[in-house]
Amino acid sequence: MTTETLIWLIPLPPALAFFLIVLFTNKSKALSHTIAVGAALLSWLGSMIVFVRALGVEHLGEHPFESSINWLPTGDTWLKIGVLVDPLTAAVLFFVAWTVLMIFLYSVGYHNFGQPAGDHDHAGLPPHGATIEEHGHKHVVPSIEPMYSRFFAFIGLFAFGMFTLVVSDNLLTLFVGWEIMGLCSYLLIGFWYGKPSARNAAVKAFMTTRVGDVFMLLGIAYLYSATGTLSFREIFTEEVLHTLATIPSGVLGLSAAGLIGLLLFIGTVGKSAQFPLHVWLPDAMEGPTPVSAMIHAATMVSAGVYMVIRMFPIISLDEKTMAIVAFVGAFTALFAATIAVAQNDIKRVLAYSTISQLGFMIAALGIGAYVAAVFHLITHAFFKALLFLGSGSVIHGMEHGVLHTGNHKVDPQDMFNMGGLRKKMPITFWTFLIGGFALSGFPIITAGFWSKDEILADAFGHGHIFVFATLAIAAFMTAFYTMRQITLTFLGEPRTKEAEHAQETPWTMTTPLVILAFFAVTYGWVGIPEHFPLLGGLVPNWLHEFVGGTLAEHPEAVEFSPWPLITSFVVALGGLFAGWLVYRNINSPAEDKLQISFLKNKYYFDEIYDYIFVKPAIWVSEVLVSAWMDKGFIDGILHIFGPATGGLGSFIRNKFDLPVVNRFFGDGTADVTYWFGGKLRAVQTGRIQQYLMFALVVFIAVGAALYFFLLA
Amino acid sequence: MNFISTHLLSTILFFPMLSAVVMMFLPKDENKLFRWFAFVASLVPFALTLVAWFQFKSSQPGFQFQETYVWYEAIGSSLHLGVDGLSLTMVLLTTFLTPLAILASFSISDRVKPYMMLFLFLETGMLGVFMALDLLIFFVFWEVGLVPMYFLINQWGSANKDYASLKFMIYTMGGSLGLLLAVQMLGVLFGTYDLVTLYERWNSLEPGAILLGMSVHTVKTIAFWAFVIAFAIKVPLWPFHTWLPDAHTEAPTAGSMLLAGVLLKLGAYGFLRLVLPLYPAEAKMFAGALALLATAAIVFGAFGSFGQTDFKRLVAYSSVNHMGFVVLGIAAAAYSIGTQDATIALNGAILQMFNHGLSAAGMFFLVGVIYERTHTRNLEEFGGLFPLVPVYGGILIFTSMASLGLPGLNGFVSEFLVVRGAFPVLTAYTAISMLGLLFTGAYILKGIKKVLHGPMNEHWAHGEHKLTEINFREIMVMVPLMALILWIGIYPAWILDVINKAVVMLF
Amino acid sequence: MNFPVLSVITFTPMVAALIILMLPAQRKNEARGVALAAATFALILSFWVYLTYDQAAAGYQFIEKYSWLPALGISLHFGVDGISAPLVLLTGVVMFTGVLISWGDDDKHVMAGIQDRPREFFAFLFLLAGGVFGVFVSLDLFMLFFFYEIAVFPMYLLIAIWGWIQTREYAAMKLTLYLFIGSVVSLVGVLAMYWLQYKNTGVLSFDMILMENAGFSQTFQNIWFLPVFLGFAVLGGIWPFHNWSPDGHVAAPTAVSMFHAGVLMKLGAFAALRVGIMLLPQGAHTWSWLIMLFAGIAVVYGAYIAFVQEDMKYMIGFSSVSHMGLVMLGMSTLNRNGIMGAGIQMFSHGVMTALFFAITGMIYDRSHTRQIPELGGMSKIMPFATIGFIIGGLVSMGMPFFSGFVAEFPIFMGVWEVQWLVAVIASISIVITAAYIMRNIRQVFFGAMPEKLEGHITDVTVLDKVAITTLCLFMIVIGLFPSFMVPLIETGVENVLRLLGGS
Amino acid sequence: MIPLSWYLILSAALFSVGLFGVLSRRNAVAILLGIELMLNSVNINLVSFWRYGDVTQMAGQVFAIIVFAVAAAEVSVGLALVISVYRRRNTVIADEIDLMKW
Repeated sequence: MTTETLIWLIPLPPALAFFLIVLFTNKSKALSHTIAVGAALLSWLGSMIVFVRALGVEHLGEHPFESSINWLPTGDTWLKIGVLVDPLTAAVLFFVAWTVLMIFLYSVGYHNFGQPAGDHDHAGLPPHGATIEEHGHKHVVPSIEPMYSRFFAFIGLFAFGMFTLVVSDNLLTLFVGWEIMGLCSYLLIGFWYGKPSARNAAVKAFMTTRVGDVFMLLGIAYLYSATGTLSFREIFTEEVLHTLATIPSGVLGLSAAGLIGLLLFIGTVGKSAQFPLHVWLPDAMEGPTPVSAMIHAATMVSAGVYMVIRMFPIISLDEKTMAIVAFVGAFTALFAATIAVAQNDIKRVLAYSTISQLGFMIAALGIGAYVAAVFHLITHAFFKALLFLGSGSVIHGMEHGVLHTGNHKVDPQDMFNMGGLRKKMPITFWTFLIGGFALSGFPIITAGFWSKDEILADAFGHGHIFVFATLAIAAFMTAFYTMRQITLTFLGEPRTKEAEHAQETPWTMTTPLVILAFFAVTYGWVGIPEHFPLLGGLVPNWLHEFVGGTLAEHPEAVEFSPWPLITSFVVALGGLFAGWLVYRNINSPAEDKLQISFLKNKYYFDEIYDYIFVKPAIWVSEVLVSAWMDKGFIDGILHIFGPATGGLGSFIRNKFDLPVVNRFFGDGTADVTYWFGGKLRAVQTGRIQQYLMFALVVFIAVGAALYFFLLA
Repeated sequence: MNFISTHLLSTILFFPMLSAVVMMFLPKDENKLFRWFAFVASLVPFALTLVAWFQFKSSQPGFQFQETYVWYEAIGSSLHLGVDGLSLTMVLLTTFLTPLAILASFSISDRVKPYMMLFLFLETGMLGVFMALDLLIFFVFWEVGLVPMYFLINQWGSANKDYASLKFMIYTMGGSLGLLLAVQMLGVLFGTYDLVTLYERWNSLEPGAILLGMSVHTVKTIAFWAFVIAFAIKVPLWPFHTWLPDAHTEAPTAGSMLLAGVLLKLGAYGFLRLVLPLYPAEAKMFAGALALLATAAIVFGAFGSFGQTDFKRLVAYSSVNHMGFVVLGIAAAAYSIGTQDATIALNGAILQMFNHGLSAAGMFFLVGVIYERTHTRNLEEFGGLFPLVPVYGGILIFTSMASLGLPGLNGFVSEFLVVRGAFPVLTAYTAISMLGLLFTGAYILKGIKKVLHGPMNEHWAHGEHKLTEINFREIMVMVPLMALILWIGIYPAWILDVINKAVVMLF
Repeated sequence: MNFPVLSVITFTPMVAALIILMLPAQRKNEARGVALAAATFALILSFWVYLTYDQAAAGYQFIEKYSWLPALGISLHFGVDGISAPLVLLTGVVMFTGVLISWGDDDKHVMAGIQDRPREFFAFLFLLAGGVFGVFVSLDLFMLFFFYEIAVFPMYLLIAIWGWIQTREYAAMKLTLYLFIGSVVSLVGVLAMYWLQYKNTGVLSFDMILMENAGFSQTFQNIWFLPVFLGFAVLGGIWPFHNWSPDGHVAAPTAVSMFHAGVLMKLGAFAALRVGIMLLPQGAHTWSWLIMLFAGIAVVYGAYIAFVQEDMKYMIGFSSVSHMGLVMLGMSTLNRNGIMGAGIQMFSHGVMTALFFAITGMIYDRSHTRQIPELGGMSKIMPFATIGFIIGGLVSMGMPFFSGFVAEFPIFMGVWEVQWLVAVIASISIVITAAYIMRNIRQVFFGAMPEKLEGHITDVTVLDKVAITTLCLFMIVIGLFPSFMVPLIETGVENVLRLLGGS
Repeated sequence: MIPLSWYLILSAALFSVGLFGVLSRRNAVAILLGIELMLNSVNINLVSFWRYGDVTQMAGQVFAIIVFAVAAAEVSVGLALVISVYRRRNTVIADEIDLMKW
């Protein structure tokens, strides 16, 4: 099978799984999850084969695997869509395949496959556990998710969306994958649609990403109309880029390339929850944890960054856009880190940390550090997926405790109810620790260090001091809140009874953690820069060579300088130590000085947006458009015509037809004749002789007249 | 069989009418017989249209399957039927939707015979407009189509059907008054109503000449606006749209399926078949105004729909929104006639007409399914129905996503083409209409949230008005629609190729 | 022509009238039977004439000439051309359906149709029909007047005796006076023409064909066109003199108002065309603007007033004024499309108004009220009549696929050629007609049945249904296949145009 | 011989006397009497014109005889009427018989 057909086939198994489950196997849970995991396995296998073949080809950038078909007739030309695997796609494909497979596997355990059905579980609400009779005494055991097969169908569709996006060779199919993932995030965040918060979060997620998508669609339309094509190979040719750079777009003084880049970037801001449009991501925690992992680590958010990386040649043409990108990235990194510090929910901390890490990548792209951004994208995918799945198994463990004690008021996700779980859940603890250290960039060992250091080095090397400073502070705070999280959940003593009864999660959940932990560490060693002091030459900087090939001219590695290295050392270790020092004996939110309400409520952005956008939109649509304009104004005019005709008709009838035509002409003539007759009546006196006299007079008169006129 | 092959179009056109007449003589109160008779009778034109579709040589210029019959010699009009890529797509849509609509109205039980007869008359009325190559025949079928629809709404509608049906009838007739006068003027000036001859004769009038006491230019502008207003009311364009929500909410389910599915396309088809070829200069000049109204339709349609509490009115306003895109495409094409942008915009507009036909019919049917079971359309009374009727929920989400314009389904392809076509030409308007696209997502999600999501709804869960799942017949109505929606979403070339060649040849 | 078909058609009703009078009074059904037989016979004959009229030869056919008073040049000169053939058929149809409607069902407790003295009723009705036939077929001016008066006189008696109690005297008197004054005015004009022809050609004759080329001077025609045309047009319900018609309709019994609106008004329009326009062409040219003004006003005027009427018969009466205004409008254009449209509209409106009045009569006989607000829910009880009324409504709206459209469209085309502003204003009437027809249908037929009428509304009789079907059949056939009547009328129009100087 | 004009003057005078009688007499019978006078004066005229005109044409004579017949019929009818009026109204005075007034 040629690589091209294989690439075509990578996205298909999850889509097939989706349709199979939805149409046929939604009744049996076992069959559904086997189909889903099998499909993920197939795509994983396909991706790995393609990845290995891609490695084999040297200079993959110049002649990548690609094939395309005619899709839309537009006048006498055709819009082509197809697949393309170049170094960037191969690298991204690698981590997407892995993380998707791990999440599929993890979901089986997370949704308590094999557990009895819940006592009073309804579709649309999380399972509440089932009471079982076991040698004498009754105790509550977690029950299986009622909508089990539906979950796998949706994440199958999600995987299809991500794979289409990654392998597509043009912006249109990329956008198709993009929106399908948007739909799946809506469906999955709102998976437990019984909970009102989940429902609203789903709508918020879809709408905020839709805001971004709308601008992206404009960008695509502009690009398509400007260049006549959407496929990357044809756009990223020298002369097309040159024309784009030169035509002024007339908006904000940007060149055509600048405006297109900006519009597409706004799409990414929506999708990867960058500063203005970040509000949806923390609420997306309402969904089941594998979904949060899927959305916030492996696929959805990285898709946004992937698109900006893919469009890098265009964006880099206009420094104004690059400046905007860099600023947004850096600011989001710092902004999100400050909020993460004040969060109590274990998943919300990770959500804000994702936003901040994405800020890192966007900032890296903003300053032109192409390879560093890709490197951080991949490492972040691994350790963030690890952290999310780890938090998922922590919550799962805590639920064991809650079911055990039976008091459902304790929130299994609040870190202050946990503590001392390292003894209860060792595997989760150790893998979570590795993930945490990778996130905060623990020097040398973890992959996070290498990628973050690469970005800091690039920022410092290219003289973007302001970006370098903000990213350094953000890195410090990242290390700080990660350590806070680890100490609150794992170290110290269990603060609640539920924490005591937490148990380790089954193997289906812990094996993915171990695999991801392995990658979180080893993947870093692939991108060690040559002239790094000791370890420089040991392993060739494969990533730089391979991924750099995607761009037309290979980006040269920045020359080494000690300063960024020292700062990343100091920042990482300092942050970790500070986090542990502050939080090792705090066991209630009251004592936590950093719980500043300002940060806790996320700078009140939700309320502001609600006030500025949502309320006016509802008012406009309900009051202005449908009530005033449609019913009042337009219908008002219409309702004038009806009675107006009636009025005119009755006016003509009552004021003109009856009185004038009928009375005046019709009966009027009758009255005149009547009057005239009345006058003539006087002649009929009844006396015969008067008649004769009258006759005589007339006779004489007529005789005289005749005589006078005729004869004379 | 060669009778059929030589008189293909007239058979498709008059078969429903004849079967309606035959149905008149069927025995009384045989509801099942009427339903299946009407259903089979509407399948025959569909089969014939498929035959026509495959025999249609898309690359051959001009109209195909042409037939001319003597109709009204004295004033120079003849029953001249013919199809090109554009009208064949619309004929296919009509003959595809009518059997589904009839299948959907199997649940109607009161006075089934007249109902089915009116439906078949309606189909002939609609097909006539798409096949007419004679301006008078176009107008005849345009007006005749109103009558069956009026009685469908008036007799089988819900609460304030009288107001809605009268408003629908008088509004459209008032609007097409201008069209009537313009058609008469053209007929009087050139002695014939044949479209093809009218095209060149009307365009070959040199601007300087004096016509009816005014300069040709003013006459053409007035005639242009007469045509535009008549079609704008039907499309419906923004200020003329207030009849649509009333007509839709009061029409029976199958009635509003066809009303949204096909009747709105008559207006847009009028733009494409008559306004663009007959008034290229005026269209170019007033393209800005048209685009403004189209954007208003998109934005206000979306806002209007977002503000509704009645499920059917929500879907009705969504039709205003989607048809706004069609007119945006047409306006863009009018502005830059002849360029590739215009071709893409028109491709998008025509495909959007087809796609909206499918998704609107689907949405209205689903609203009807719920209405038949709960007898209420108020969104407040639904909520939490997903656990009760999961299959219905799934289908509703699928169709909503199609009408939302989710990529991978049919809505996106046409909207993308329209945006791509309109962007370079009318940048500002396209940008503003993106706001409409955003709120399209908002009101669709509001619909889904209000109907499906939420904790299990106790009211409809048990007792005598327990919500029953969507039954087999109703699924059979949805399956063809969903299949076509998915098929066009994934591989639109089979229909877009025909449209594209027609557009390239026409403009 | 061996068989004198036209004279047979004209005199059958009169003979039938005599026979009916001779029957004893209480034998009602026999009187109705004879009437029906005569009406059917006349219908068949008129249909035969219509079908066998040779369109290729055009001009006057079925010519019959019997000298009546040679000294004064008066001869019983019958002949039919393209325009009068359909009208003869129309009269036959309306007579046939009129008789069917008046049959009524006297056995049930609902006394529909004509119950008191049907004998005299049918006698006068047939006298009226004979007069109308006479006018349509006569080619002799004197004979035209002779039959004209025969037609008008029974109207008075029919309305005064069998009419609506409240207004029958007033309406009958008003109607007859209007028509007589009209006919007198035109008689004076005709005599002037008769006299001038004698002076010019030395031939003393009322024969129209001769008169056509009598070479009247331009000034003569200018002076005399108005009195002659308006004299006849009064019967055609032209604008300022239209008020007798609605009052006449309301007061007249069903069959009579069917005749009145269906045929009598066409009589006026036809006579105006035949005498006014064909014999005084130059006069027609000079005064055509005034006629168009009156007609234009009539169209809009009638529509607006009909919109506000509460009484069904008034509404239909004023809609007749509006539609007859259209006929006048068509004639005033003096061009091919206009006059052809007028010809078709005369037939189509005749059949449509006859249907309207028939159904209104059926409703009135059963519910004893014609006020629209007091009626409702008729469709459940008389579905057949409902469908009939709806088809009639669609025709009056000018809905395509019905004869209304086939008639109105060429009229508007003709008006476009002359004065486009009038076309625009007149077309407003279409929408208003649609509005009040739809509202009326909804209120009377589909509204809720008021409890006052609950008990005693019964379905229409079989004969009524036959009548409705025949009328609807004609409307639909002409609507779907205009070639059934339009070419025939076209030949008649050629003749008129030739006289108008081929304009 | 006596010129024609004399006869004419005689008949004219007789006619005027009759006329005056008709117009002024109050009694209905007297009015009838006056009418008779007027008729006879006409006869004189006729015969005199016949005599002084073309004697072969008997028109004058014939006409005079017709006038006699008419006069007789008229008087008989008139008297019948007067008698019936008298029976009803017991009066013959013309002025009092004015029921025919409108």
